[in-house]
Amino acid sequence: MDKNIILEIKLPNIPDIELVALEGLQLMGRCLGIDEDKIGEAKIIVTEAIINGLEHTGKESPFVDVDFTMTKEKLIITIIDSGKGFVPSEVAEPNLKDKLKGGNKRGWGLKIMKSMSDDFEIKSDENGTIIIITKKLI
Amino acid sequence: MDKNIILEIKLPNIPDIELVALEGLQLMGRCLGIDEDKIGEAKIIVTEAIINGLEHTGKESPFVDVDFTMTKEKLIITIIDSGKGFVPSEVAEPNLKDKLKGGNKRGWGLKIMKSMSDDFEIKSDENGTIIIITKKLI
Amino acid sequence: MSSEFSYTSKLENNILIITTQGYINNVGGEKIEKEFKKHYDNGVTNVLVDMEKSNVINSIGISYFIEIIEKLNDKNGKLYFTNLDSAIDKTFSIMGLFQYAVKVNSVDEIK
Amino acid sequence: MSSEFSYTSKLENNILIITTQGYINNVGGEKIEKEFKKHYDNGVTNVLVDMEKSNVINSIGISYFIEIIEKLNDKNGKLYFTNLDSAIDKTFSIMGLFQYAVKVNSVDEIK
Ligand SMILES: Nc1ncnc2c1ncn2[C@@H]1O[C@H](COP(=O)(O)OP(=O)(O)O)[C@@H](O)[C@H]1O
Ligand SMILES: Nc1ncnc2c1ncn2[C@@H]1O[C@H](COP(=O)(O)OP(=O)(O)O)[C@@H](O)[C@H]1O
Repeated sequence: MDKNIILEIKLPNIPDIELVALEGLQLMGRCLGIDEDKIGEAKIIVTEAIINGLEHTGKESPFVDVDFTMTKEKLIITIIDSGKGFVPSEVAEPNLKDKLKGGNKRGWGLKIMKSMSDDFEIKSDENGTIIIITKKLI
Repeated sequence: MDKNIILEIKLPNIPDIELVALEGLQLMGRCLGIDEDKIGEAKIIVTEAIINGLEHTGKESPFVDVDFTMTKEKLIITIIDSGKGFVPSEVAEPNLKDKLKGGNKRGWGLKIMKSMSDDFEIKSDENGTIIIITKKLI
Repeated sequence: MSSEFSYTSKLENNILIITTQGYINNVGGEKIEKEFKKHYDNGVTNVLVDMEKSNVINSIGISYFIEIIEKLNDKNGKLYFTNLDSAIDKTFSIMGLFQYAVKVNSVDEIK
Repeated sequence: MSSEFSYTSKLENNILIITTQGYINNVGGEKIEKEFKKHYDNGVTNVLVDMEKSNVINSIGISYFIEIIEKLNDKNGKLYFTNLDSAIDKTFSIMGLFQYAVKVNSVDEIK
């Protein structure tokens, strides 16, 4: 059977802590001989998901749970926060032309995550948000 | 009250995975403004504890649980494996002079961990080993 | 182990070259934009960012590049990138950044 | 992000200088010892390890330095270290390594 590597991390809300998860991706990828570019894309996805989670997670539990399951074929990423949740369909698609007309330049995380992943699922309610992402690695 | 940063990681048994925990220590230390040398010593301790855990943890659950709780004053490190355990008092103290007379050069991990930490506790039985270490950071 | 963000900058033929190192997060992005602004206020309108030593970035960091493009557009200036990591290149493409910014192999390609 | 272990080596006045980069784990330690052995078999008995770019190590990696000391002791040779990170320096002290190996600031201190 295909080798299955699992890493689970509960990240506190401190600057750059997403790098801990990225280090994990790097080492898991190295162990399985995954293409560097694929790991690079996975890192981008994971960075955005963790930043959102930490930005919105509850004050009572200022953590984000990060789980990776990696095989040679694919990576499954699960990111859980305990924030107030949101309605993904209500988030407007960002557009660079509009952003260049002044105002807030942010709002790219979800678009980047979706574009880079092969499957993208959000479950969000007032108790928090779970994002489950599949990224093919071959 | 003193700020308390907690990081929890469940590490799989793959090469160099201890670096994930070290990255966490680095970022926690940076957030709290801990002296680099103290973090360096904490990294040495944690590396040795994780390597032992992964070397001995059970085949059914090839993981090591790593928990850090850091304040400006101190770091508490907990490392748990599900191996067969050992009797710490039966482990001979390593001695460099003897090691230089041929034979196995290993056997330094426990000595290094103990020497570098301010409190060192092992609970070990046939279900696994828990190491709880306190390292002062000031 | 990750090093904190840092950068160096120099002017070459009135082109501002910013060479980054480490994670371009909110703090890194802001530092780049501040450095840019200093020179922009002195009339510099061509900016090259060399990212050879930055292979981690986030979308907040990137949003500062959009700030820079906005300002450069006002003056018919241009933002250039060199030595982009392939995943970062892809991210910029997804965002449409290359409609405004240009990839170059070296500063010599900027006339 | 952590780079995998690598090293370069050169001979200077019959002193073998090994400059390491990255994590000195079991694999890194073994590579250092192999490189050492090649030169040792050719009669080199003074070895300097420059660890400026290695600030992570484990006790298995260090055990290869003990191998090297053992071999050097047989020939009245010496192992030297330079640019030790302070926590690594402390670790070597705990193990008693400096009873046999010597810290230097540069290769010039080795006559
Ligand atoms: N985990 C989350 N919890 C709550 N709201 C979220 C979460 N992730 C995203 N959002 C909402 O979706 C919006 C768009 O997110 P994103 O595309 O990542 O851009 P940005 O975070 O820069 O605004 C956010 O502004 C926020 O309102
Ligand atoms: N987590 C553990 N589970 C079982 N045995 C252990 C564990 N940690 C240490 N030991 C035992 O203690 C011995 C000494 O460990 P250590 O000082 O770290 O040196 P080394 O691992 O290089 O032998 C090991 O050889 C092993 O028998």
